Amino acid sequence: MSMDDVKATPALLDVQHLTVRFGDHAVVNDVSFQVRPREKFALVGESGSGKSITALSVLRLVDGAQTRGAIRFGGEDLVALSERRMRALRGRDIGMIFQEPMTALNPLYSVGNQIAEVLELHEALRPNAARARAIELLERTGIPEPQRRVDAFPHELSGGQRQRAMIAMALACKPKLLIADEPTTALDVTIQAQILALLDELQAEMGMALLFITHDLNLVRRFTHRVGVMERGRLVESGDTAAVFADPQHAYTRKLLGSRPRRVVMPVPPDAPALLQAQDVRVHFARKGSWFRKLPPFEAVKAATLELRRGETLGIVGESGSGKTTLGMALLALQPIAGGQVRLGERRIDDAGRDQLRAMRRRMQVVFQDPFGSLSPRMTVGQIVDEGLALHQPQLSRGQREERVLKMLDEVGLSERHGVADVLQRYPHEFSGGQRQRIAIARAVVLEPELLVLDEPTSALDVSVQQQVLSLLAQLQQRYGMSYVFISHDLAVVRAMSHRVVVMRQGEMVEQGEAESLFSAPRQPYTQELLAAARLA
Amino acid sequence: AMASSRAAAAPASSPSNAQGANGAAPPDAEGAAAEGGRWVHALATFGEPKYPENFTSFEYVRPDAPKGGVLKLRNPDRRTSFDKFNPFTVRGNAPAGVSIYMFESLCTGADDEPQTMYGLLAERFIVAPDKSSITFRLDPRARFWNGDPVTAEDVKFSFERLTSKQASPALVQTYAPAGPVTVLDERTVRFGIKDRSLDTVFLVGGLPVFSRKWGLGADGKVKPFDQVVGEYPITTGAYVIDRVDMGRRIEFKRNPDYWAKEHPTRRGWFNFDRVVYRMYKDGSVAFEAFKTGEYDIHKEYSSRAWARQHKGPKWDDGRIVKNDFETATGQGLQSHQFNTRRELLSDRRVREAIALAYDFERINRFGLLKRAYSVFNNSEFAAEGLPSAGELKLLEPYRKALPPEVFGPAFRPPSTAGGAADLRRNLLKARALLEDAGWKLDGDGLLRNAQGRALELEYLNPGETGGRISDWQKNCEKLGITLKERNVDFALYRNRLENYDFDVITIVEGKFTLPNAAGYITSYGSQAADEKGNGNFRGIKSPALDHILAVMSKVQTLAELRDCCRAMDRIVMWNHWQVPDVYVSAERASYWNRFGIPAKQPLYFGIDTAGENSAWPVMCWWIKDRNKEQA
Amino acid sequence: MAQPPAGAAADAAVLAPIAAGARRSPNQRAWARFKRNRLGYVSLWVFIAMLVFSTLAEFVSNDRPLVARYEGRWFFPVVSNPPEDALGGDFATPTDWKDPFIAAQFDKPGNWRLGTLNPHSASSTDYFSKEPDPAPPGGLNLLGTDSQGRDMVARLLYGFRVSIWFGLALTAVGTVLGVLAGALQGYFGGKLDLTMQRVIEVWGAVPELYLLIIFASIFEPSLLLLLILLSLWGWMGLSDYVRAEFLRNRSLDYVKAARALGLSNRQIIFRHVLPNSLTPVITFLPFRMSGAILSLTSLDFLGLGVPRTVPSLGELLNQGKANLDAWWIIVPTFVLLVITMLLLTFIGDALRDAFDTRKS
Amino acid sequence: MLGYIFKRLLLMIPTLLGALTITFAVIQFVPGGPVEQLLAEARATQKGGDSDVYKAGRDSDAKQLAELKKLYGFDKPAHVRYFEMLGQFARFDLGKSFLQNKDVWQLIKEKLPVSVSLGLWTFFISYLISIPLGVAKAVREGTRFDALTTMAVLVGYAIPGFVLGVLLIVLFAGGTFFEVFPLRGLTSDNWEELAWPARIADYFWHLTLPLICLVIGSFAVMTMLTKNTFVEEMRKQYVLVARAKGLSQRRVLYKHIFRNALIPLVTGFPAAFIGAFFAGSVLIETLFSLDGLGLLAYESVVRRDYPVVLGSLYLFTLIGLVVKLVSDLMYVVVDPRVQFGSVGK
Ligand SMILES: Nc1ncnc2c1ncn2[C@@H]1O[C@H](COP(=O)(O)OP(=O)(O)OP(=O)(O)O)[C@@H](O)[C@H]1O
Ligand SMILES: Nc1ncnc2c1ncn2[C@@H]1O[C@H](COP(=O)(O)OP(=O)(O)OP(=O)(O)O)[C@@H](O)[C@H]1O
Ligand SMILES: [Mg+2]
Ligand SMILES: [Mg+2]
Repeated sequence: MSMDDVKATPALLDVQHLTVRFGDHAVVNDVSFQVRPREKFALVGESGSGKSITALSVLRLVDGAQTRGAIRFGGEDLVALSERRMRALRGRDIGMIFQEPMTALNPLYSVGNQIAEVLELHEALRPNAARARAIELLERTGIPEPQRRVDAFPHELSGGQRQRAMIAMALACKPKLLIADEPTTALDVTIQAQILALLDELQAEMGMALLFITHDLNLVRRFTHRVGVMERGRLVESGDTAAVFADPQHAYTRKLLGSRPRRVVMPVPPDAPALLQAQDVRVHFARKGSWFRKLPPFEAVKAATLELRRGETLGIVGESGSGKTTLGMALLALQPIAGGQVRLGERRIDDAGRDQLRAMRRRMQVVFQDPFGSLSPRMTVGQIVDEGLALHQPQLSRGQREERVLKMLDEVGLSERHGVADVLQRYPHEFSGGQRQRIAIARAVVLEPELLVLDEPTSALDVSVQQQVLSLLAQLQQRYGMSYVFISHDLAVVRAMSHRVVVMRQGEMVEQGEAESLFSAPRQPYTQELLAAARLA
Repeated sequence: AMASSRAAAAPASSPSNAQGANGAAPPDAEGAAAEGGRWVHALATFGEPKYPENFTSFEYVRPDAPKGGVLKLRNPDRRTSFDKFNPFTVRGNAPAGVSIYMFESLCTGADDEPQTMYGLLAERFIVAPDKSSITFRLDPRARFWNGDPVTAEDVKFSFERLTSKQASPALVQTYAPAGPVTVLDERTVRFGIKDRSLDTVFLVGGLPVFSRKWGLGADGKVKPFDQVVGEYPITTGAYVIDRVDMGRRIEFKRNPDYWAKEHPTRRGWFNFDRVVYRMYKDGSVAFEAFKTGEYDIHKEYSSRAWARQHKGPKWDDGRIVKNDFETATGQGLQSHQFNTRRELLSDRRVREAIALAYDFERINRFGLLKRAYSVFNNSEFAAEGLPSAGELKLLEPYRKALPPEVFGPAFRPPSTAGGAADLRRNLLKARALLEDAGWKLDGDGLLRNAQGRALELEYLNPGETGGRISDWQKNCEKLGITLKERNVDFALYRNRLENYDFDVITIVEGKFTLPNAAGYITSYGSQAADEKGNGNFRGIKSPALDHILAVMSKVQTLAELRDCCRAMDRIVMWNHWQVPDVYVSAERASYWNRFGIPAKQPLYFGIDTAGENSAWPVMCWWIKDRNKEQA
Repeated sequence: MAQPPAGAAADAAVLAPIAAGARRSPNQRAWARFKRNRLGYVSLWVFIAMLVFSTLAEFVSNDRPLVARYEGRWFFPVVSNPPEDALGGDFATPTDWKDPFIAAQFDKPGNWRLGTLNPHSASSTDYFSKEPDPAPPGGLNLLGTDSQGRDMVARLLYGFRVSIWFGLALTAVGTVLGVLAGALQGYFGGKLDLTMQRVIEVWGAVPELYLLIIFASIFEPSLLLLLILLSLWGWMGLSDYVRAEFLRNRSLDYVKAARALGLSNRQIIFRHVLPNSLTPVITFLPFRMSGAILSLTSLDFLGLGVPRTVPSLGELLNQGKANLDAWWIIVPTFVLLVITMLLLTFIGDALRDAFDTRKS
Repeated sequence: MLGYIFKRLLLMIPTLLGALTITFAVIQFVPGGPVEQLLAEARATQKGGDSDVYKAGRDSDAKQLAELKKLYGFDKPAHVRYFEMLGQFARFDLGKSFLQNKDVWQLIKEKLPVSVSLGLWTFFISYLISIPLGVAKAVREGTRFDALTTMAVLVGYAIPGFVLGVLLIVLFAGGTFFEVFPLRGLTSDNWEELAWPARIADYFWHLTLPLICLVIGSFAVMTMLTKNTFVEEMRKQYVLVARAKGLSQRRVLYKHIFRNALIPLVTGFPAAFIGAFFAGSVLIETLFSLDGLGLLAYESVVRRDYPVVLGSLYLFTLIGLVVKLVSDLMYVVVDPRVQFGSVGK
């Protein structure tokens, strides 16, 4: 499909002078853009620049904010539309993929149920038919065993699987406009490609328009027609993707395009002692059988053996649902293991007593894949970041601690200086997805642990912030000899960060090796496939 | 079974006959006269019965009262439900109506003379001169509702069942002084009287009689008495049970073949075709039901409710009538009793002082109540004026031990009829008494004796009522006395009473037509004071009273009884063992204006329950205008 | 925007602007949210006013005057009541100011007294009045008298005081115990939950009444005893609700995150889970209060209730029931009870708002 | 799951045993046993009326007391009675009332119609009103509607049932104002003779007033709880997603939020359910002369009818335990994340 075809049609979505304020703070400021049918419009920009809020405004789902401006969809003014009409549009004409699929699903219904619900509502399908469609949709998003997964509850799925369920839900009714807010952050490259292909397909089929919010500039370049760049609530530049990428006008755009993950790690001293040793770690999840029949457990991690030296970074990659998170949790004794052993230094931690373990927590920290869920909703960011410090470094005075907290937050880009006011006193829900991710990182890093498990720590960060966070991590590693377990789908980031890499697939560690050699000369076919997909990007 | 019971009775009766004054009398009805007594139709405690040999009806009925109609009643007492028809066993509750309408006894009382009995099931009876026995000759007409004649065996059977192990222990105890029973012939039966007292004679006369077939199992065997539960009693009474909704409603139907329709003691009685009892669980709801006409007669116990609630349109237009039915029933003493076992209360002056602080006039501002002034309120047995010669004869030997006032005018409680000034005067008098008794005020406004003990008392109160004594408390406080109120659960209350563990409690003594020494011995006798669980809560130990009670139990004439009572009254009241409270001599009731009422009222009666006396309205009234009602 | 050079943020100069900005502590923000709920905020003040007012009841409603001058001497009877003989009376015990005799003393020239707003105390009666009890509202008694002839206004005021403080105490104890028990069961689950549940079931099945009766026969009833006894059972209902909330919340990610931080279970319970499990606690507050107020007299007939002379709202309700024709007993008591509950509910709503971080 | 249920069922035995043992032990210390109570009552019955003044007179000599005690089996030592009781209960024989001429099963069975009528209707009506009302309040949080309904339910709650009962009786059933409703019982005297539709009408006609009394006070707690949990849930992210799907507000509320909010509601369920049968309506039952379990339980306690106390305790604890188990299982059904296992370290 050519760009010209697209340009000829009238705009499907037309946003004019959109301004959204929380209190007296405008988070979206006079933003105007259009999306036409069949067009893919990308919204990029710094984390916290107002992309998600803009997207939500289209659906009129921003609570507690004052919105001004005009939003027209297919000729109708959404701002003036009755709630009833609006409801008819939502889900059917405008689908939305939320940025944080982990918290966005209702925990009490199976994903199948939640997908079928839209179908039953908008397409008046009978439950059986809807379920069949749900399975089909899950399959198309690349979830293995969709027959089984359709009955899984959100907490039983991996991050990427949840995201795909979310995508399936948004696509269920084949909407005219799809708003996709970071739809692939939790997906590995192969799945990502599959999803993109799916989107293309649907677009071709029905002329769907796409409002695509992402940090992944490669993706933008390859996949979208036009792009808008946001900074601090303003749309600073917009135009054809090719043109913008070829000749960025705004300084910020240039900066954005200029940043690439650089390799930031220093070599590990050869005499570095082993910090973490895992041997034959297995994790099983009970499978729900009927009342009378027990099913054999699901083996999420099968006999994982690895070693991590002081000052070393171990990257874990692998397809979504391959057990990366589970393994990470098991390494930190946050997930009971079915077999094997884990040592931190000389100590076994898988069978350590409660008090021992608590004392060791200082030495090992984690950044969860779902930052939102991992932040207590009723605590301010100040309290959240301070909590660990107060616990593990009681010698610090209140003032000292606050200083440390502020400094830490500043280092991850959350301070007045970076345009984020009042960080300490705000609650998690008052931040953007990327900001929350950085809060979670700050909380872990501020303790300067010896071992840090980072589960997709940069999935919601734009390249510039991402670079900043990565350099911070590298620096700390240098300074304190910290060791990281770095779980990510973004192979470039893994490559930039890790000394060694582990590739996982279906709970098994298929390959393990020095980062550079593994990336340049993968031995296992699965790894090769993975890298090929990434290079394609 | 009958034969065997006769055989069993025979040996029991022979020794009593042998030992009897007149030796072995032939078991022959006429021969009984030879024992020295006289076959009589009636017996009065003192003198002659009011109604002569062949009277035709009582004065307080209308002999030709029209029959018919329905009488609707509520549960007349605390029993709010029922689960059996046998009133004589321990477990469970029988509806009150069963005793009122179904059971008849050998003799029956008249409600316009004190303690008298007229033959009912017994046509005639004869009391041995030494009161060692009483023999009844049954009326040949007497029939149970199933048509069986009443025989001597039935009487014996009834007595034996009522005194069996399965009967309520209270009954067993009551009938303990009577027996054994001898069947002399088909219609003649003799009861031994172990204590040879007239009281027991009357007790036997009142024995309820029922058929041997009541409780006869399908196998022809008589069930143990306590398993006779749901079987309708087979009795001689005017009504039979018609319909029952267990626990909630019971309907009685007049027996058209009632044997005693023309009996002089029954003529003019039982005029309603049906009597319906509905059970209400809550008093105030029941009253509402009364107002809607769900039942006909509402007896009121609370004087406040009597004054405030018995009024409204239905009263104004005469559909409901409100009436105080004055009775001549003697009203026992209701009083706040002091436990004189307590050191603090052992001094008469202290008790009197506390009594002086009790301001009855304040409580009775609206004049609905009468203040109790005697052990025998509302009767000729209450002391009057100065002691008579007869009284003095009883009192004189104990003069030293008795308060001097006993020999002066009769006790009248202190009054504050004159208002504030009177109360102040009473309190000043009380203060003087307390000072006299060695009580002095300390700095905190509390009275203390020489040992430094404060005058602090606890008023023990059962159940949910409370706050009755707030005025009294206040006046006591003025004197420096602390009177605390303590409410306890009923069972705990009993428990503490049983162990005499209290300072002040409120007790009411029973109603009477003639005072009965036996009853008073348990609450005034010295012996009772030392027995746990007895009725002498006050801890009275007075040789004078013991003597008087002993004399009282043997009096022969009304005058003697009167002297005993009055002398006793003086001692009891002047010792201030208690603070007399109230009595009510009238039965207060509102009733739907649909009844014909006999011209003359009896002297002693209840409104809707038969206690010592019959419930006159429910037995002797009739429906005034039945034709109009049916329309 | 300048990218901060890595590590440069460490220097203090840069820190200054970071720290700047409106500095409102979480508590201040919670208080602001509380205030935002006008109804709740006003309710809080009204409730406090009522509390203060009734706590100072002696100075508001009393049969003893605030100041009296008798034959040149000053008396402050509210604070210390002089004996009657100091006022020319007969008795050396404290003066009854409603005695016509005393009134006559102060009718003499030169003597005067200044009474409180409402010249009755909770237990004073107009002894010599000829009005029937309960007397309808009128000149002498603004809201009439109760069945013992005591002034209703005074009775309500003092009754409110006793009831409300008792209620507050009982509610506080019950809530703390309930939350604790529920939190422990819900959070730890497993064996602890299983055993505690059984203990609670056993405890809940024990006939409370009998234990109370036994206590009644041993101890003299008092507010404190009642408080202790009622607290023994008062927490059970709530603990179930808290347990349920904990059962759910303990599996959330932020609890896992807190554990990863190495927080002790206690810290996790109180800092992370509890604030998110408070809904039932707050919801039940007003109901527990009113329950506590009523329970004050519910045990009366067992001899465990406080003596009838102690004024309380429950006692007034009982009186009201017994004297339904005297509407002036039941209606004001009822109204007071409802107002109290409404105030508490609205305060509870505002409290919830204060806890609700989503309400900016 | 089955294992868990089995474990819980097994655990009921010690629980029951514990409850019975403690109660039995407590009963041994209660002053004033059934015999004393019986004598006291006999005395009050003689007197008639409702005056509380204690009547004098000797009523218990030692022999009589001993007789009575023997009749009730109090002559046996406590442990013998205890094991006898356990033996009985093991056979589901609940014993025989001291004061009434029936065994406990029979008593309970007799009272059941009243209790079920009152309890279940109250239960359903109050749940049917309070949940939608609570949801409506949550949606309109902070509006005038919210404040007004809060007032209304609280006024209803604060009216003591007995006061309302007496008031309703005086107004609508008494002889003074309107005589619209019957005063007592569950059915009319002539119920047996009525046709079925008339019977049903008669039944509800009798139930109206007592139900009003019970219901009015019962939904305040539920309503407020529903409202508050809904408000709590409504702010979660998944609600936003549900709305983005275009679901109607009703559906968002009743499908998505309801289930999440259900946990606290489920909690109250066993208590409410047991309460529906057992307790809470003593006063109402008295007022309307209904013979229900509430009254039975209360009277048996106050009157020291120990077999009834223990028998009904046994039965209702057992039912309570089962219901509790059901509601615990319901947590798991409602919320797949809830597990009763212990937390990790
Ligand atoms: N409820 C709220 N109250 C106050 N500020 C808010 C609230 N929600 C979001 N913000 C602020 O609005 C800004 C824009 O948020 P938004 O979620 O749109 O960012 P974003 O561009 O999607 O960022 P990211 O890429 O990190 O997801 C952020 O700075 C955030 O802190
Ligand atoms: N609580 C659970 N119960 C049952 N299965 C679970 C549970 N948690 C995870 N799983 C399953 O275990 C597998 C591994 O999950 P895990 O979260 O470790 O994947 P992941 O490698 O982190 O994937 P992603 O990259 O998508 O986050 C998945 O198939 C998931 O469905
Ligand atoms: Mg975003
Ligand atoms: Mg993961």
